[in-house]
Amino acid sequence: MSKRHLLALFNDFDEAVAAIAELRAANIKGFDMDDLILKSPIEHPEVEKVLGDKPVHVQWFTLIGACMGGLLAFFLISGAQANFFSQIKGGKPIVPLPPDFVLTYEMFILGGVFITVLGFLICAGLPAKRSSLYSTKVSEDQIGILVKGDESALAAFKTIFTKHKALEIQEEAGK
Amino acid sequence: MSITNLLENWSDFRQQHPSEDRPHREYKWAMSIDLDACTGCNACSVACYAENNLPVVGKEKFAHGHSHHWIRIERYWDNDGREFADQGAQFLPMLCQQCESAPCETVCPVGATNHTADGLNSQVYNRCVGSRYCNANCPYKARYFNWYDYPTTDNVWPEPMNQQLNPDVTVRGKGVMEKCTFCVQRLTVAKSNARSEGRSVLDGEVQTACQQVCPTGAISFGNLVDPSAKVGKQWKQQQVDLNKDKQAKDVTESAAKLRGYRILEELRTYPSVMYLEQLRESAI
Amino acid sequence: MGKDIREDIAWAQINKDVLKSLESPRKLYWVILFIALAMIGVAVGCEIYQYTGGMGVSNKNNSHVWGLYIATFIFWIGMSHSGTLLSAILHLMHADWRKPIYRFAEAMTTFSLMTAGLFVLVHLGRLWQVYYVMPYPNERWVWPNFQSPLVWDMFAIATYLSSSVLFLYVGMIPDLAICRDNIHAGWRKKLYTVMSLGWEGTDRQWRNFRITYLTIACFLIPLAVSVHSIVASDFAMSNMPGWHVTSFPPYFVAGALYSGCAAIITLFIILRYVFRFEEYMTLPIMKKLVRLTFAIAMVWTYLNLIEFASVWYGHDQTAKDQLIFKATGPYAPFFWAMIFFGSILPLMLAFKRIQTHLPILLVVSILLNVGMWLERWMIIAPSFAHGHYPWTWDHDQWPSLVQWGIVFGSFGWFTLLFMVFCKVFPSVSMYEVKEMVYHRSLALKHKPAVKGDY
Amino acid sequence: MIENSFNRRGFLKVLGWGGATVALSGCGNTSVEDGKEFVTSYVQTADYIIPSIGTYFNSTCAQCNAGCGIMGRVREGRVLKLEGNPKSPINNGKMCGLGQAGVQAHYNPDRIREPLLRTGDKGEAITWEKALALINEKVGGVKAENVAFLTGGVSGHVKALLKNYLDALGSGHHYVYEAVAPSIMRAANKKAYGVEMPRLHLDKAKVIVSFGADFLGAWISPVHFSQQYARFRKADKGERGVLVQVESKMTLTGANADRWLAIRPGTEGILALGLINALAAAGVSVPGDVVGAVKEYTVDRVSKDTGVSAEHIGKLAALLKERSPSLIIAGSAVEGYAHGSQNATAIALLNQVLGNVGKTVEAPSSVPFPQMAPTAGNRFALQALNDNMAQDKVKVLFSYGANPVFTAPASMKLKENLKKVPFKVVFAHYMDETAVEADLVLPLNSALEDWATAMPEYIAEGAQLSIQQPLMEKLYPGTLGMGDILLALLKQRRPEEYKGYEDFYSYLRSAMVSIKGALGGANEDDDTFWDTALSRGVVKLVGAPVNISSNASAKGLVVPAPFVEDSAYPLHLIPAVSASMRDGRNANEPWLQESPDPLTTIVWDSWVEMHPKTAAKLGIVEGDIVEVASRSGAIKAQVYVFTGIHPDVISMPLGYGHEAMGRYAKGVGVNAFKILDPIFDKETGELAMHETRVKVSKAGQRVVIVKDEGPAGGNQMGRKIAVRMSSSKVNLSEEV
Repeated sequence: MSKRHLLALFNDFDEAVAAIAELRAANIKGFDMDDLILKSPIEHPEVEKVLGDKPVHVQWFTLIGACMGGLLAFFLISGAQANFFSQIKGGKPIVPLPPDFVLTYEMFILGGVFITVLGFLICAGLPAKRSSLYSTKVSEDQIGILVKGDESALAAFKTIFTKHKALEIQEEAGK
Repeated sequence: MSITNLLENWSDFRQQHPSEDRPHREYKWAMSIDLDACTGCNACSVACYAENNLPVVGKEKFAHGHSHHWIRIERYWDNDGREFADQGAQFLPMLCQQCESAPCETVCPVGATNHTADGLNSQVYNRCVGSRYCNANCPYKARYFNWYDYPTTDNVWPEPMNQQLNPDVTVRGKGVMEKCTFCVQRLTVAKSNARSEGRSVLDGEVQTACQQVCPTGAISFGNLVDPSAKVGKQWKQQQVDLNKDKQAKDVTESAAKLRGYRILEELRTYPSVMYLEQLRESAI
Repeated sequence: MGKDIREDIAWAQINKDVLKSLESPRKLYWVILFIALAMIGVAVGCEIYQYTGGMGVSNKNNSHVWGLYIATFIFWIGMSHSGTLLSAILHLMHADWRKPIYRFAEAMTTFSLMTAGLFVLVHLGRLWQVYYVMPYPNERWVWPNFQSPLVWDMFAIATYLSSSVLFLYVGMIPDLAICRDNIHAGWRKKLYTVMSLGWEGTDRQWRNFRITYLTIACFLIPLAVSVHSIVASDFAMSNMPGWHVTSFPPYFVAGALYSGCAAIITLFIILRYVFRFEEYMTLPIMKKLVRLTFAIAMVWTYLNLIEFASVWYGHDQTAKDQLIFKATGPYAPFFWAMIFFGSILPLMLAFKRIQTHLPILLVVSILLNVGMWLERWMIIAPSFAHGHYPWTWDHDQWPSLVQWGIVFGSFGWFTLLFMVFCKVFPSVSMYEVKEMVYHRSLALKHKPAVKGDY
Repeated sequence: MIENSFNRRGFLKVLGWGGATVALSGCGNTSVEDGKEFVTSYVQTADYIIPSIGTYFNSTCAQCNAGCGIMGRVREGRVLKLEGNPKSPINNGKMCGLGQAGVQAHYNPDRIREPLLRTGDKGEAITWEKALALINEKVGGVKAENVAFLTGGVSGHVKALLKNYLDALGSGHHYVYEAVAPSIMRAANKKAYGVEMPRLHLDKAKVIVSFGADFLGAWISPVHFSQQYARFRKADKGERGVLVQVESKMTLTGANADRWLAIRPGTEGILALGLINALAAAGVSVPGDVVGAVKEYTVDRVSKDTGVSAEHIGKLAALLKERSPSLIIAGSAVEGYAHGSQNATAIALLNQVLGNVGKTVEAPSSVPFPQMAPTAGNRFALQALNDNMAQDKVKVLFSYGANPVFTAPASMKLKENLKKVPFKVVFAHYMDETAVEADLVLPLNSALEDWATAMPEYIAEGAQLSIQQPLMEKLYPGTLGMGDILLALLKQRRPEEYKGYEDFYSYLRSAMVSIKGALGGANEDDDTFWDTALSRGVVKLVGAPVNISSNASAKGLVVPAPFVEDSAYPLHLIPAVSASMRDGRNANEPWLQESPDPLTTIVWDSWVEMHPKTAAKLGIVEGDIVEVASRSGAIKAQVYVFTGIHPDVISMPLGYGHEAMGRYAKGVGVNAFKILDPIFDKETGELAMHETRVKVSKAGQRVVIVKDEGPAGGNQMGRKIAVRMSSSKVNLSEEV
């Protein structure tokens, strides 16, 4: 059965939260709560709570990136020093630890930042094409709920949205 | 490969320098300068100009502190308000001290200055990017920077003066740091000759230009590793130890009669140049 | 004391106000841009002269091997620290008053780093060989000297610059989406479309965005501290009297934050005036900023004094001679000017009336930065003039016009970058101002506003 | 591989040079592209060229008259560096800065490259044939007595040829002129010891009292004396020698003295007599007539006259008595006064009283070939020439090795008198002040491309003939050696006698070979003798010992005049002879200009040395430009204030202030020769160089002096940099 998208825009965040809660409670056939996407102009973790517990994995990228950065730097640098004609400088050991730690530290951060951003792009699914149902109002001041469901469920969605004072409901064109 | 090399020879790479347990193997070039013999005549400085292709910068640039005398004669007076400098002056030839633990080496961003196996503080002109950090960190200020392009734009050696240039020594272009090399071009030849004869360089076989010219023989130069070398004997007699930052003279009273000392030793640069104190007669 | 921001400000109005700043500039903008370009021209001319003639034309010499270039390099590096302070530290501390002003501060970080980087190049005697400093694999196993604080600088600044740019960019993605949604034609449309990466503000995006932003902020704080500590190491690691000081790293970090905050005050006032951002860059925020600056000024003063005190009461006669020389020798006017601008003048900031008096603040903030620039110069020049070795002391070598010209031009370069940024990217974070308004109005709803001031 | 400079035993092959005309590759100034240079294969080179290997050729330094042996490093046909010839007993392989700068005289870009004939105000390049013909014509047109030949000090075969030429002309006048020369001392020595130039053995002395003799810097044979000085300080056996320097202006030697005694200018003789008196009082045996002559010179009086404290006079006398043998040296500071001869005589007497003659003051040997013996120059010669020119007695003037226009005081009006000479020929390296005045300028080979022999006036033992051989091919085809020129001139006069010699080289070789018996080559064939002589660079001569008088006698002692105040010109001007600049002939060698003056560290300029007291009195600080005015003229220079000078004295270096000569010399500093007053030593008639009185006034300008020392001056600021200790603590003879 084909699925269709529906986007509802709300002015009032509380109403949107209520709409989501109702959608969850309504247990509409042909609709999975995972198919609900909340679009919003600002970051508001307290609103997103209504969507349930959704894990974030960016920090794993951070950990790996930082460790890789640090390790790579240390071995690259000390390896380079050991193979640079074994040149003694200023009476210090050929592989001097304090300076190497300074650089390891810097590369630890650099690796961490770069891979975090990479992780962010992967986890957030960016860059992406915009979905067909998108309103510029979302980037202004309105909150949007994008749902995907069977054709049969559309009517139920609309009812709930309208009830919660949706300003506008956009519907994906049929196939 | 690098990592294997790193791990296998880890203790070698962690070795501090100078150290008693790992002395220089075949050569450790060192100098001693007898300030009682030095008359301040400047012959050494001119010899260095001739040997090492040092540019004559002229009055205006000299006034700006752009001079290039790898060995310079400093002249000190007694500054105790006496009416006349009646004990004469103290002359001191100052050149790169070829420190065993040279402050200039650690700070060079590109590794253009290094400690060689012979105990020299080498300067790789090709590698130098001209950050001048080495000079900033040299307590003796014995490093000289090419502030201008002396050979070309400054025309320091107008035809045919350029024919005098020593082909064994690079003519440095602008933006490069330079300093006394202990006449490394001469050392290289001597070592190469000795190697082809299956021996080490003998004492007196190689002289630096300044040493060679010095009319009073105030400068001794040689290989500290060689027990027969004059310079080594001098160091030993003066109880100046390459690897120490405090010598017997500074520590024990009975050694107060020794003349040997190294300049700014407290900075732990471990210089390879020992100076012998000037003497003055007290009967007059 | 008023509110940091009006809670009833319409979100659409925020978009409108900020986007207005991206519109075609006024005449004044072009005039300033032209002046900036002319300043850059002066610097470029000086650099060409220096490049072809040799470093000698800058009036450096074998005693004064460094000069204004390195002093100004530290100045610009220092300037960059405020952006991190405002965006990262205050972000972690949930100080939401940072939100209207952090964007331009971050831009300032990036651009002052880019300006600082140029001084490294200008300073080199053999600029054309600068890539030797980079660790690149090569046939001969020749590497840079990782022991050199200058290489640490290179690593730290590269890390800092790229992290700052990423931080600025990531934080700007939602705003770029706003721009994309509101601008419908031309190169801007394409630019915003590409740069916003298809941001739609979905919950998944926001969730990952939040954690990413926080993580980078966490990284940036130690990074910023390390960067200026490393710059301080250029000096503290050497053995020059006047440089070889244990307290240099924190002293440099404090100085960096100090000059950065002063610069933010300056730019705050200018942007507020030029882009009519009175609604966002409000006086209460300015007040907080000024108090922060005052606190940092006092920290800096303290560190400065303990540096002097530890030298004065220490046994290093060479360093002591150096300090006395600094205060009494030919550099004394500059030294005392630095003390006045850096430690005495900021006392004015303690007065409430001055804390919101924008014209005075503008002048004072610029003078504070003059003081901070002098501080950097007073670290460099007197030490070279009066180092370990009396024979090579040099008390009458002053920077030539070439040096001054390049330093002068660097301000033009910074201005140019900053002005272009302000016209291409929103210099106030729209989505975060909305968040601020949202959270403040929520707070209003749930509990009564506290009476009076802080 | 790079060449080995030092392994002399195994590596160095010092080879005889086959002739001046040998073509050497790689030394041309032209390029292959021009089609002017020959490309020479290095597969088969001449046996003395090894590509990239330096070979060494011995020769003789011509930078001053000391005659040090040099060893030129030659690579690919170019001389690169001059080092000392270890076989020369004068310098034993050592060199001074001046000598090393010889390569810069050779490669100097300002050398004259072809003969120039004056036409109006300009010089026109002409050929040598034309130039020599012109000389022939001019010399032929005047009487022999109207021909004057002015030279610096000459010796060896060039001197012999010059004499032959003058003889061939029917004897012209030969004026031997040196602007800076110890000629008063020579005369006084002759009187006291019977020899002009006794040999001084510094190394045998335990105490040296030097009255203004800068033997480490610029006096007679400084490299030789410096080596003796090193042995004097660090004797193989026994104690370290004590050096006391008595002078009004500190010299380099004074700066190395254990005690430097600032003395009123000109009172050195009084101090010497006072010392004799003190020694006699202390029980040293002094002949009765001497005691009688000096008895007035009590310590108090001497101290008052000389300004040297009684304490120091007493200590000095005690030291001289206690440590024997000693050596008393009279230097240029002693002889530069109207009573210079008297001063020098008094000092010679002190040596005799102390019994030093025969111990540290010894006789020289006689020279077997008097025609080659050195003719020492003096200042009187120029005076005589000048008088003759003023009286129109000179019609043709030759000038060689002298720059009288530069070194003559303005009061002589030498330049004006020169104009009265119808034809002036100058043999020159540069267009110096004298060459500019010439009618014909003949460019000379540099000392490194010329053949010559020299007999040094001062050599520690015996006598020697030093050989100067070309170290490389001539840089310019248009220059000629002095020997070749004289030979060509002689061929004009005595063609029969000289036609057998193609050039000076062949003359020299045959002349040397013909006396090889006397030169120690009796048993060798000609080629071996010649090659050995060249490869050694020096030939020992067997000389007979000369008697030296050790008799102390008051006969001939004239009591020197005490110091007289002059209120109009209150200060004495001491023209200082520096080790690098000397009389200014080497001023166009940039190494010397940039080599800091040892005491002031000033480069590239003249200066006025002044005592801080004097400066304070006049309100002068370092860097003030002052006008130094004597009765004969005034010059302006910067002031350098230091305590190495007597308050009654100011000092200016000689050799600066060239108005011509070349890019490195012209316009650098001022010429102190110009303002010297015409005051002469009463006995010899020599110009008294130190007798000029001057007044100093501020010119209102102030400059930053260009010098090597920094704002700390000579202060170590409490750092342990140059350290000094008492010699009583150390026994140097035990040191390595």
